Amino acid sequence: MDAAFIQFLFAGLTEGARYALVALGFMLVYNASGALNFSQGESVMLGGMTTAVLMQAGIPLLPAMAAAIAVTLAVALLLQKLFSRTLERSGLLEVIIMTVAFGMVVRGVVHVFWGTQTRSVPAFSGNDPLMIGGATILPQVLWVIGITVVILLILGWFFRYSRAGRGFVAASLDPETAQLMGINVRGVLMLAFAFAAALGAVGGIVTAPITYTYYDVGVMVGLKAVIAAIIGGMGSPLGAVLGGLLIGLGESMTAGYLSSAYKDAVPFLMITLLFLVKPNGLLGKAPIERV
Amino acid sequence: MMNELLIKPSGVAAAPIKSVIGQRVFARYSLLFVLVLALALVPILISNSFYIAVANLVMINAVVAISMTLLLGTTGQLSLGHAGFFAFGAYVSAYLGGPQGLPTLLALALAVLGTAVLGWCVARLFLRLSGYYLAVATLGIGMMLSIVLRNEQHLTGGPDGMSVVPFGVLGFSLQGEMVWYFVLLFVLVFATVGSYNLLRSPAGRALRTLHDAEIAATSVGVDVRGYKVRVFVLSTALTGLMGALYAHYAGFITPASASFTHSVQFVMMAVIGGIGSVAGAVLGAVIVTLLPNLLAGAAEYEVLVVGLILLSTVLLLPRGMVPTLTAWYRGRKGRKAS
Amino acid sequence: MKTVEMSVEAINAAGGIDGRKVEFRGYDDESDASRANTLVKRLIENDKVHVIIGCSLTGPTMSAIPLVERAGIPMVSLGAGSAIVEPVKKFVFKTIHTDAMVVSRLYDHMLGRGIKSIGIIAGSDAFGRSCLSAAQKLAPEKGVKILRDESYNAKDTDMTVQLTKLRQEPGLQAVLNCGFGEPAIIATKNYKQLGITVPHYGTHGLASNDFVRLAGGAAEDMIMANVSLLVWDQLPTSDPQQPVVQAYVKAYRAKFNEAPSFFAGTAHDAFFAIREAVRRSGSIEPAKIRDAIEKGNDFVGVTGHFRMNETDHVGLTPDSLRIVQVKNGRWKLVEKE
Amino acid sequence: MSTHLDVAELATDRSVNDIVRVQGLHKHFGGPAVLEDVSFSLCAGQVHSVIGPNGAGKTTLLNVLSGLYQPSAGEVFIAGRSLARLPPHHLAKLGVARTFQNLKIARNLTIEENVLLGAHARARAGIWAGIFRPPELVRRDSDLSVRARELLQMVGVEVDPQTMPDALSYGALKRLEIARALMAEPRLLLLDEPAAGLNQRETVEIGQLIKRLTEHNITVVLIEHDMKLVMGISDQVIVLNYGRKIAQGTPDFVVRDPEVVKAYLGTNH
Repeated sequence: MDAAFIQFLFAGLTEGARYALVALGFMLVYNASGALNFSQGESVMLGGMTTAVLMQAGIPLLPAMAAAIAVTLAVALLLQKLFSRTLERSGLLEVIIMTVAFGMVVRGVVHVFWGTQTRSVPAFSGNDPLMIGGATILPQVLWVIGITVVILLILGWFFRYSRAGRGFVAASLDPETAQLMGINVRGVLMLAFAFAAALGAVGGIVTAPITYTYYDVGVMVGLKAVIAAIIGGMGSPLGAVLGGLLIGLGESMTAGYLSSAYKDAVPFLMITLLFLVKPNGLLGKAPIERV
Repeated sequence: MMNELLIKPSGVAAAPIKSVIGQRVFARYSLLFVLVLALALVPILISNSFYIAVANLVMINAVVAISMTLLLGTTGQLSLGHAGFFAFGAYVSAYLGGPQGLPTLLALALAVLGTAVLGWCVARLFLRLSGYYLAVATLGIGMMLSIVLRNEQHLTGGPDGMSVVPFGVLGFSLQGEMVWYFVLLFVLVFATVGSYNLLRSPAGRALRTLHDAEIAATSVGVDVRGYKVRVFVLSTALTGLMGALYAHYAGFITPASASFTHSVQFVMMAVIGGIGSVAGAVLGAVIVTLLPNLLAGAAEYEVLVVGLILLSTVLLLPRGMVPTLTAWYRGRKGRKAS
Repeated sequence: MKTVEMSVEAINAAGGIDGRKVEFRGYDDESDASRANTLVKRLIENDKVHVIIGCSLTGPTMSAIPLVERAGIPMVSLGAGSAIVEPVKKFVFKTIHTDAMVVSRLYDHMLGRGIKSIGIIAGSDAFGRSCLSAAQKLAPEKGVKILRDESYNAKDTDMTVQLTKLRQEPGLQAVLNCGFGEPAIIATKNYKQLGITVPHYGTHGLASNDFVRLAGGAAEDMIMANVSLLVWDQLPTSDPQQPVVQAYVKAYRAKFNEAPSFFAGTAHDAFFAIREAVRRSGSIEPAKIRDAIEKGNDFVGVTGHFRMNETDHVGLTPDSLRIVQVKNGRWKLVEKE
Repeated sequence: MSTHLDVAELATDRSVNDIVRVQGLHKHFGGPAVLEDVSFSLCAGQVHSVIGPNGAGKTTLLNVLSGLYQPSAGEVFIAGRSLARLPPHHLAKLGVARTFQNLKIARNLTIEENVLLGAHARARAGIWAGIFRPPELVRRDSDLSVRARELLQMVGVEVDPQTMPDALSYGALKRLEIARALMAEPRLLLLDEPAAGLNQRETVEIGQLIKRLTEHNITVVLIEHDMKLVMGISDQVIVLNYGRKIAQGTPDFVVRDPEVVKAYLGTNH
């Protein structure tokens, strides 16, 4: 492997990790409700922005992070209330529109209070690059990849072994039966929103030192992550991670070997092609049509 | 045959039914006629051509919103990429009428045709996808179009955009807000009457059934997929037409016209006024177009205000403004009558 | 916008231009061309302005040009793109160096240091594209060779890939960064991170204090061409611009308690040019103002020494651009080489 | 109006006696077979009921007959035409109409429009015609709308046809579906549990209605749990159990069949 390739690889993994975290959020909410939260990307923005603003006010990293996650959680729980209400009273279409509108409101509030300027969060452990296989990597990149892996392990453990996690899986597979068995389906949706928000916020915070943060940083991340979730097969956690990484790598390799100008088109091209051959995503199952 | 066999034809009942329909149609058209007349007088009464310019923008957006309503309000297909089709129409007409030197009328026609063909391809490929998948597929198409527009500088002028030649018909060039006002008013009236007709025609009934009773539609012989494709093509072609008209009217277009935000704005227009209601689409276009102008002095509040309006519409008036108001009005009238 | 407000207040407080109070209407086009188009219509038709300052970006300016040309209202743009004034449009002026001037100035500096082969990384937005094409056009004239150009998008968060490709070019002597905003900052960070040692050049799009602050140490040693505003306290007293710039910065500081950006400086000059034109023509008729801006405008502004004429609606020369370099997190004026 | 006449001609033509012919029909959804080797013929102009315990495959059979499902194996002919590879919306042209067990009503159409939908094949339903609204479309549509109101009266839905179906009771919605199916002027009418959720009086009325339809050469295939209704109006009964046909014949004959008693009636008693 030559140094350039390793450089592209790490660039792709860093971006991919962020998409994967947000894609997981999409997938959790989808599994719990059958609907998509199109404002998922805003959790990335909220996490990063709140941390940056608090740190500029002199608060150290860890408390700032905790506060940022708390803020994102609070917003997500508010959204969850509106989400459930819309889903029950209206339908999937209205949910899409509602969440798009909610995202605008969140962006709007941040815009009004914190302005449009770019903010930065200092790197967790300095800016001196490390040399790996001839490529130069920022230590923050390792933080991003490391934290993503840890989060994935925790999630994996939670869904497989913990009681709450199993209830979650059961409820998403068959809500009615789960309800009969005494699982609180509403609680499951709340849990999904909380997890999704925390994932996005953490994603936003750890990547902020690399990517900076501003009031509409979440839009593009959200769009690409929803594509990642669909590419992976909506509803599959592994698929969401895979989709996120594929998009990240696809973008960096395209920029590296083909054309940097068309890099942004990669996820959209990927999903278009995928829809033609495998409409249910890589790891998704075809729904059985019943009349 | 069945008529006579199954039950005795009630000639007495049939006649009044017909005349009731006739009256209602007349009442509707006369209202429309008065409205159009009033709108036609507007530019004569208002001399400030900035207001006319805003009205022109409203009308362009209103027709796109109607095209969105035809899609969203009938079959329930959500397109998050309509700005892409708008920009496609705009750029094709601008390119063919400008650098290629075609007569603008021909350029416009080709732009509409081109958008229709593009819409047809998208529809054929993705309409079997429903719900989110269609929304995401159209989103992807729109995004790719906007990236291409930004990067193919030799064709599109790149991110700076390109200037567009004025629209000329028979050696007469359409310039000035006033002229465009009447052109756009004509297009808007045509689109409104046409979609209003369509929605209550047999084809419209079939289309509206696809929203939540596809299987019932199939069972009475509706070619579900065929109708979905046709209405998608109709909607994209109309959007492409408005894009092309906008390009010639504004004299300048940029890739921002294909952006995701712009697509969301089109959806908002169709939703705020009332999904499926033509009048609602027009009202939605009025609100969404006027807001930024009202907030021009406080642009930082714009995203927030627009978001709040959309959010509260979905939450508080789930059927949108016009249908909710009509229902309320009817209810009141009903109560009064009883 | 703050600058214009400030100048308007100052002028009205001093009795206006020839006794005429200046009225001011400002709107934010949010860098969106179609929004700008509507707002300019509003200024012309609704607010009935006599003259327009703006827009501050090339794209929005371009979208407004057909309107002002038709209406015959002079517009002084703050957009950098050469396309605004090339070819010359009757009613369109600008008070900022074209990107071609900036690039030309930077090329001169490079050649002075023996740099002949460069790579370019440019944003895919209007600014980056315009700068890139100016650089490509000027290169053969100046004898500079562009080995490779790469681009990034407005929302990109990682440019190591593009920079790696530039670094791989054999014989690379310098990199020119044609961009502004967040992505350009990230590119600067990535530049340091990749340990690229050849000199890093930037355009005036980057020359702001915010940029240095956000890029942290990564901006160190970066070389740019910019107006004197950034190094206002380092100008020698012999410099004709020195008093103008100092007066402006001090006034701005006193009012807003922050340093003006170079955009603010161009707005100041735009206002100044108009004020002078009104004073000289003694009229507020748009056509007369236009003629007066075009003819006989000869003044030292914050941005440089303006001499506009029929064929030149900018009136600036590359000379008024200063080569500055980031040293210890501050802008340092590089002495004439 | 041409299809109208064709139907009339065919229906009076006694040479096409078996309107439905099913041969060796299998259907599965990836798992165990829901229908297995089902064969039968249905005589035109009669009421045929399909009965069987829950999960016997009745609704699946109806879905195959109405073209919504393709058979996994075997063939189905309606009026001599094979349904293989026939798109489901073509069935209406063959004169097949149906109702649904769990209502399929378009909630965003008025009651009248829901009925009018049944005449889709006869209406001018082109998009262009819809937009330009030629006088011929207006005329034909107002004729259809007179007919729709008559049918609504006939099935006993007596509210303002301009209102939305939300206003209707469950029983009325069932009858609305029947009106919609009749609007198609079918020769084969498939009814999926039309009496479910209806009260005693309504059930009797539905029975009378169904019986009257056969007088005009409409063949009815009825899925119903109300045995009294089935036995009262059926000419022929087909009994399904676990996806297999276990008996076919007159109601009296079927009731006496030992296998039917064991499999179906036996479980009930």
